Amino acid sequence: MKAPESLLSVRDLNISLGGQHLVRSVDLDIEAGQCLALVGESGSGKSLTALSLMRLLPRSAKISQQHILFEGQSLAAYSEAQWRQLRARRIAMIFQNPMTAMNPTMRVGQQIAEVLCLHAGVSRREASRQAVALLERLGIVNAAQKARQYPFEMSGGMLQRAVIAMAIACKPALLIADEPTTALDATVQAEVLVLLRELCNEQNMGLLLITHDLGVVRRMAQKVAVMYAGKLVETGDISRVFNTPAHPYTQALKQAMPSLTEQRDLLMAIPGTPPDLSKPIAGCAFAARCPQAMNVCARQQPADYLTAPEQHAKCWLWDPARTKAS
Amino acid sequence: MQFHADDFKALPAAPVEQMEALAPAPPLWRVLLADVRAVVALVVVALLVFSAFAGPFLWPQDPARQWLSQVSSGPTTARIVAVVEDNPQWQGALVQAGQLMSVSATTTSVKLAWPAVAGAAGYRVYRAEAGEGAGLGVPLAQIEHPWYDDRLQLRERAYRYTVVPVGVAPEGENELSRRATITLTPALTIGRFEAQLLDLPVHNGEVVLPAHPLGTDSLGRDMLSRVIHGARTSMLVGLTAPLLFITLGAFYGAAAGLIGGWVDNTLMRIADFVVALPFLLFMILFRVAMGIESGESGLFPMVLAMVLLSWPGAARLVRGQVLQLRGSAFVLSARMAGASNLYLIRRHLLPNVLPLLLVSLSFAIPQAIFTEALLSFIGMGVVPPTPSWGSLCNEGIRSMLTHPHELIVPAVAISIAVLAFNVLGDALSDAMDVQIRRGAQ
Amino acid sequence: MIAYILKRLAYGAITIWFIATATFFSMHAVPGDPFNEAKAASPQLRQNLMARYGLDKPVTEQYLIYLRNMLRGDFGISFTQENRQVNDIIREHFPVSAILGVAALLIAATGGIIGGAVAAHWHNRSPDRAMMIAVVLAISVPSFVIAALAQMAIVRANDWLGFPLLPVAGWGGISHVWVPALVLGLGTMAYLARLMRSSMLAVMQSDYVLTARAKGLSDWQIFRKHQLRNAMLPVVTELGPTIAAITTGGFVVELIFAIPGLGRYFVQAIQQLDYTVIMGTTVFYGAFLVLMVVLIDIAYGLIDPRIRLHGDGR
Amino acid sequence: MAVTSAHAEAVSGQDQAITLSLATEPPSLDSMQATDQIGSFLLSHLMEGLVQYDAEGNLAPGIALRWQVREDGATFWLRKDARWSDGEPVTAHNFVFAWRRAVNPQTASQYAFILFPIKNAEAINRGELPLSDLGVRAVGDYRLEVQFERSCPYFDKLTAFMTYYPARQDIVERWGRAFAADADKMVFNGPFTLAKWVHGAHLRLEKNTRYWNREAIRLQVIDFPYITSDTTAQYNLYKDNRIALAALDAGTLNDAVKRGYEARLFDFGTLYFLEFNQRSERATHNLALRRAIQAVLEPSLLVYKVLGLPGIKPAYSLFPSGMRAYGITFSEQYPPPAIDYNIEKAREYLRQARRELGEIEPLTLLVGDSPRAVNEAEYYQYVLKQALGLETRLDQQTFKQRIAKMRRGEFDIAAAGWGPDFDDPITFGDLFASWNDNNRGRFENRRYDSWVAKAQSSADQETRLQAFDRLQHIISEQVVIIPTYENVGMYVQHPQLQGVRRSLFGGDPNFRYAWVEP
Repeated sequence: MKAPESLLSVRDLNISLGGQHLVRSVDLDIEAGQCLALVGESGSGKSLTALSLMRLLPRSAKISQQHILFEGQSLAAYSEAQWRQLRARRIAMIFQNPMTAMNPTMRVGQQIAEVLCLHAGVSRREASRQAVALLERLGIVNAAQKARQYPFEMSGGMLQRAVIAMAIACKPALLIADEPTTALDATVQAEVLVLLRELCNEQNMGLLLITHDLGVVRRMAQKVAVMYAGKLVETGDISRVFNTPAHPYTQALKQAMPSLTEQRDLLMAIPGTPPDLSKPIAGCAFAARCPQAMNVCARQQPADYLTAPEQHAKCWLWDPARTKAS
Repeated sequence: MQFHADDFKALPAAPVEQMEALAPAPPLWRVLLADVRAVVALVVVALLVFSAFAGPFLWPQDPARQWLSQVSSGPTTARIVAVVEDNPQWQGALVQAGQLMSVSATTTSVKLAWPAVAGAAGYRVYRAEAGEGAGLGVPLAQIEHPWYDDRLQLRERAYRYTVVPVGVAPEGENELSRRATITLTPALTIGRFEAQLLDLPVHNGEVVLPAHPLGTDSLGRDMLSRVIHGARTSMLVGLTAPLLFITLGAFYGAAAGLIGGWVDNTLMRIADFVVALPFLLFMILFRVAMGIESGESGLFPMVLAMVLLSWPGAARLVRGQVLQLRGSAFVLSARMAGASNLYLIRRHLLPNVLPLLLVSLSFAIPQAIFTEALLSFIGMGVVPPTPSWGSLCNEGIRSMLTHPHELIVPAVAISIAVLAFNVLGDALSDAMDVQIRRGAQ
Repeated sequence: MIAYILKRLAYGAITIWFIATATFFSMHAVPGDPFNEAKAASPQLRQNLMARYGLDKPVTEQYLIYLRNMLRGDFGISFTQENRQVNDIIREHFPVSAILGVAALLIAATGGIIGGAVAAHWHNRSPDRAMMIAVVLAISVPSFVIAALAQMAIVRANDWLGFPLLPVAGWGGISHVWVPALVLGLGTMAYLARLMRSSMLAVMQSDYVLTARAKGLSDWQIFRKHQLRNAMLPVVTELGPTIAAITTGGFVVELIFAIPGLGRYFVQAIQQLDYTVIMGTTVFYGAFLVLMVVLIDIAYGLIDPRIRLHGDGR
Repeated sequence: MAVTSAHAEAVSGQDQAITLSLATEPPSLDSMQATDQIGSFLLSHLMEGLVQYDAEGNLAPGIALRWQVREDGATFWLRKDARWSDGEPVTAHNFVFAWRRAVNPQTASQYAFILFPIKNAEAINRGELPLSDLGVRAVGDYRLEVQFERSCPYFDKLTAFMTYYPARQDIVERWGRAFAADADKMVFNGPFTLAKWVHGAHLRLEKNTRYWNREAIRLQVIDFPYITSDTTAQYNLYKDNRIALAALDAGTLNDAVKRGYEARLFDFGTLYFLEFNQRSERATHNLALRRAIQAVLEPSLLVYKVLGLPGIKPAYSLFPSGMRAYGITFSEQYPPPAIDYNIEKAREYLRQARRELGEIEPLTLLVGDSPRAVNEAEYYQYVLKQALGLETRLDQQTFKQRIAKMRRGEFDIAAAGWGPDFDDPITFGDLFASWNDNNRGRFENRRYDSWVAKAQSSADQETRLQAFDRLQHIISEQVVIIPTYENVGMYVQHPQLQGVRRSLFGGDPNFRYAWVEP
């Protein structure tokens, strides 16, 4: 399984933190101009996965992977300085809460200009000018004045636009958006999502969208990866995963999915809690909550099964042996 | 891959405990006990409080008793010593000495006599501790007669006495050759008057002097028992003053918060003014203003001044909580359900406020201990003979160069106490954070 | 902002009045009067002295005179140093305390901020642990003990070197300042280090620092541009109590190191019951501290845009 | 801030300059108002009275060339070459002005009483007579005539005291209340001038080039860049070779000895004692109680064990053992009364006191707040409790409050001290006369009063010595005070510094005739 045309390709990514094996053997492929949604409940390891793609993990985190290729380059041996060159310039990130993602004591425009100064090598004045232009492009009226404001003076939606402006300032090839709309009002959410999609199309930018909102996934992504307890349990084409979810977890997610406007926590939707990751898990991590769990699920980890073209699932249900048994 | 027959049979239902998503926050004390430093600090605090209040029974030496023959000594063990006559006005006239000699050498009195030097206007007597170098040592006296009775804080160690005749012309030149020295080690004894004073039982002309594990101070008082009794003062101030001002502040703040309106405004303005008073400055000022009458220990004015100046912190804290609760939905609904003020205070206010007060108490205590020590150190605190760690330090600092233990023992005591309370306070507020975080989940 | 400043100043003025009043009435509660010397003074002479200092008038009248003089900035004449104005005493001794205090504050602030930042940077590793142990020790050992030990250490060091490296006591040169200032600032430094450490830890875990890292800024750039200012905000709010602690802590340090500052003078004046000097210095100190708090509030406003733009935003 | 000034050496042979430290800032250098030790010390170098002490400590001509003391008055003939530091001559009018100002009730000088032997001085000080009635007048510029209130055979000795120093009317009037508050607000007629006075920090004396006896003065500069009352700090300065003379205390003595420094003793001639309150409502009014206390307070235990400072002597008499009068040591000719220190006997006295008084309430022991005073007090408290079962309460007060309380009689036993003002035993002897304001225990004894009166007015040596002897016996028999110790100072002095005179009177230590050995 290789994807030479991939913008980013990660194989067998493992992250542990504080004795907990939080991301386990994750494979990811993102293509330019494409949106991959990483779905999972909180604590499933999706944010860590995203941070690892920029090497922004906490110091105490241990990371290993078979390979990480970005634009055809292996990043595995990159030094911190090289990573810094990569960040914001080629890979950028948007965080969940725009109110806290901005430095409260620095003007918004300045924070955007900072990126430009650093990577585009322009003068401070030019950077400020470009920052205003960026804000304007992202649909902020009176951008010049807004750029001089402090974060606490702006609304959430406006701030998230500013954060996006900061992220795309250097026209990165890959944008990672970690729950970019969770902290926003529903109406603002829609605007931001539209904006992100437009940007992807315009700049042929890859987008890794992290969310637990399946509604958002359906509107944005071409591909989806469902994560549970540090593992990708199902990956595939958006329409297939949505129409015929292969993994019981995905199925549960789909059932729990409310109407588009209603916010609900996935945690509450599925009975039970995720397993304790500080101990090794013998079988399928979802087994304890799985309505279709079998004895083997508790004992042995399932392999990756191709359930349909462009759709993979890690579930014993798809084992040929079981098909035979039943 | 080999499978068992039942591998693909349905798994039994998950255990129920897995469903327990939100365990109730553990009680504070349990969080606290899980923290090693908190446990250590607690043990130290318990020991301090215990030794402050039970210590006098464990080490029953009277801290006021003065072992005058053993002033400023280092650690000693119990000794049996002879009682000797004081004979304070010894007239050495009858001694016909051929050379500098000692008539008697005890730690009560070293009596020296020497042959008179013709033409000498007098004699200077010096005393040095043997092995102290070439200097003559301490000048004891300038006298006219050829004998001397040295009683000056004698210890059981080797002394070298030097007698220098003066006025034998020409000075300077001859002086050295006329110097006489003698080296001797007095035997440890106790004078009769002192033995009588101490009421020591005499057997065969001997008495028992008790051990002093931490040595004695400049009046011969047992350091260990001084420190234990000092702990009493320090703990008393350190515990009562914070308890009082936090209670006072809590009631004040609760009253302000509950009554509200202009009363609240006025009360909190007053609190603001009190906060603005420079603390130490006014501690000193109040202490001077209140004055100390004879026989008072000075504890009461200090506690009073501390209470007068320190209550606003707790008042603000409690008022804030009251206001927060007053505005909260559940109190409104409880009120609508007809709950009384008293019920609200007991059911909602106290559980929220008490842990906060506990944390501020645990930080107020070391602060109070510190303040007491500082004031006693600059002589604005407790009055002797009441020992406190601060006044012990004050006494100790004077003999810092010669008897450092007199400073170090109480200083270490203060430091340990403050340290323990500080660590406990840290642990307590950390535990509270844990609780709040768990509770919020 | 201007309304904010005016409000703070007005509030400060009322506080100073409160301090002046509290001082006046405390001093009048003191038993004994300042005209007692070992060599007897006749009742007539004491009467003369009381009249000269206006102590024979009713208390309320004395209070009004006192307030009026204070408004004019006149604190009267010392009781014990009969020919000196309290104003002159303050003018001469306060700069000494101020130099010492500023040096102590600088040492405390720099040391505290750097120490706290270092500890936070190596969170839960040996520099952090060492720093925290040092902090707890510095907070727990009384300043007078540290001062005495420091003095002893200087003596030993000078002995060992064979020439005086640092003066043991007194005042005069730069070399006289460092050790007392360090001793004076040590407790505060520890306190600030602890504060800085926790606020730095909070800042380090904040999203905007993550954002900054995602921007590709280096650690140093992040520290300088994003962490320091935000982490220092809580430290700045604590500068008020800090200045108060250093000012009053100066008493002991000035006493032990024989520094002719106002603090030592104050303690002596109290022992000699020098009414005018006590009242003058207390009110002066009070006013000074109140002013400092106001200035710090204003400074805080300048650093934190939330307050600068919204007035009393907290 | 000049770094160099702080690093000045203790002595400089080349410049004949020495550096010293002061315990405190002088409260006043107005010679008519100064009351304290530091002021007296500085003034004794800056000013000169009619009479002064020479290098051996004997009375010698000062501004007065010669003088004559009679039954009813005295005459002083002034030298004509004496000049103030601004060049003006020192005249008899300067003395008249100074003495009048000192007794002027408006000046409120606390030492005015020392001028009371002068006719009408006391009445003027009470505001009953005009200033011009003071019994002193200038006859021409260089003769001073003094009339006495009563006979005063030791008047010449008094004139060496600082309150008797001359003053310049023009200078005093120009500066008003600020007179002598700064170096440039005063003039000097003594061997040195005050060149610098930075309050609380630095004083500097320089040789007065207009002083009449300038040839005899060898020191050019006496610098005081340190002001500290902390003896440890002073000693450390000495060790660092920053100052030329430092007092020692129990703490620093051992270190000094260890270093081989020569520790020197100096007898201050100061008597410390416990004074009983004899007001009738007090238990200490009872003689048996006082005797009981006297019999257990053996001074040598206090001196040798508690105070523990070499040189300090146990005191047994009202007159210090070194007090000299008429060329003899008083205590040798008239030994102090013997006291039987005996716990059993003391208990007997106490039983008697209990019979007379009933239950004895705890006694209030009024003491100072200095470290030594506190140590001492705790010792007394301990002994009275241990030996007699007498409860005492310590009342520890600052100096001023202690004096105030003593004056108001709010004590039973008070620890007090007395230093001589001038060189005559009467400076101690009249202390407990019923009319003396310093007799704060209100001891009243007609016999005592009459002996004091005799000693004050008689010019006869033998009569006076007899009177003093009677006084010391009455004090002991009536247990007016319990003498405890005579204070001795211990100090180290730079070996190159020579000719420093330690003196009981006229400012101590005296550097007038000192020099630095190169």
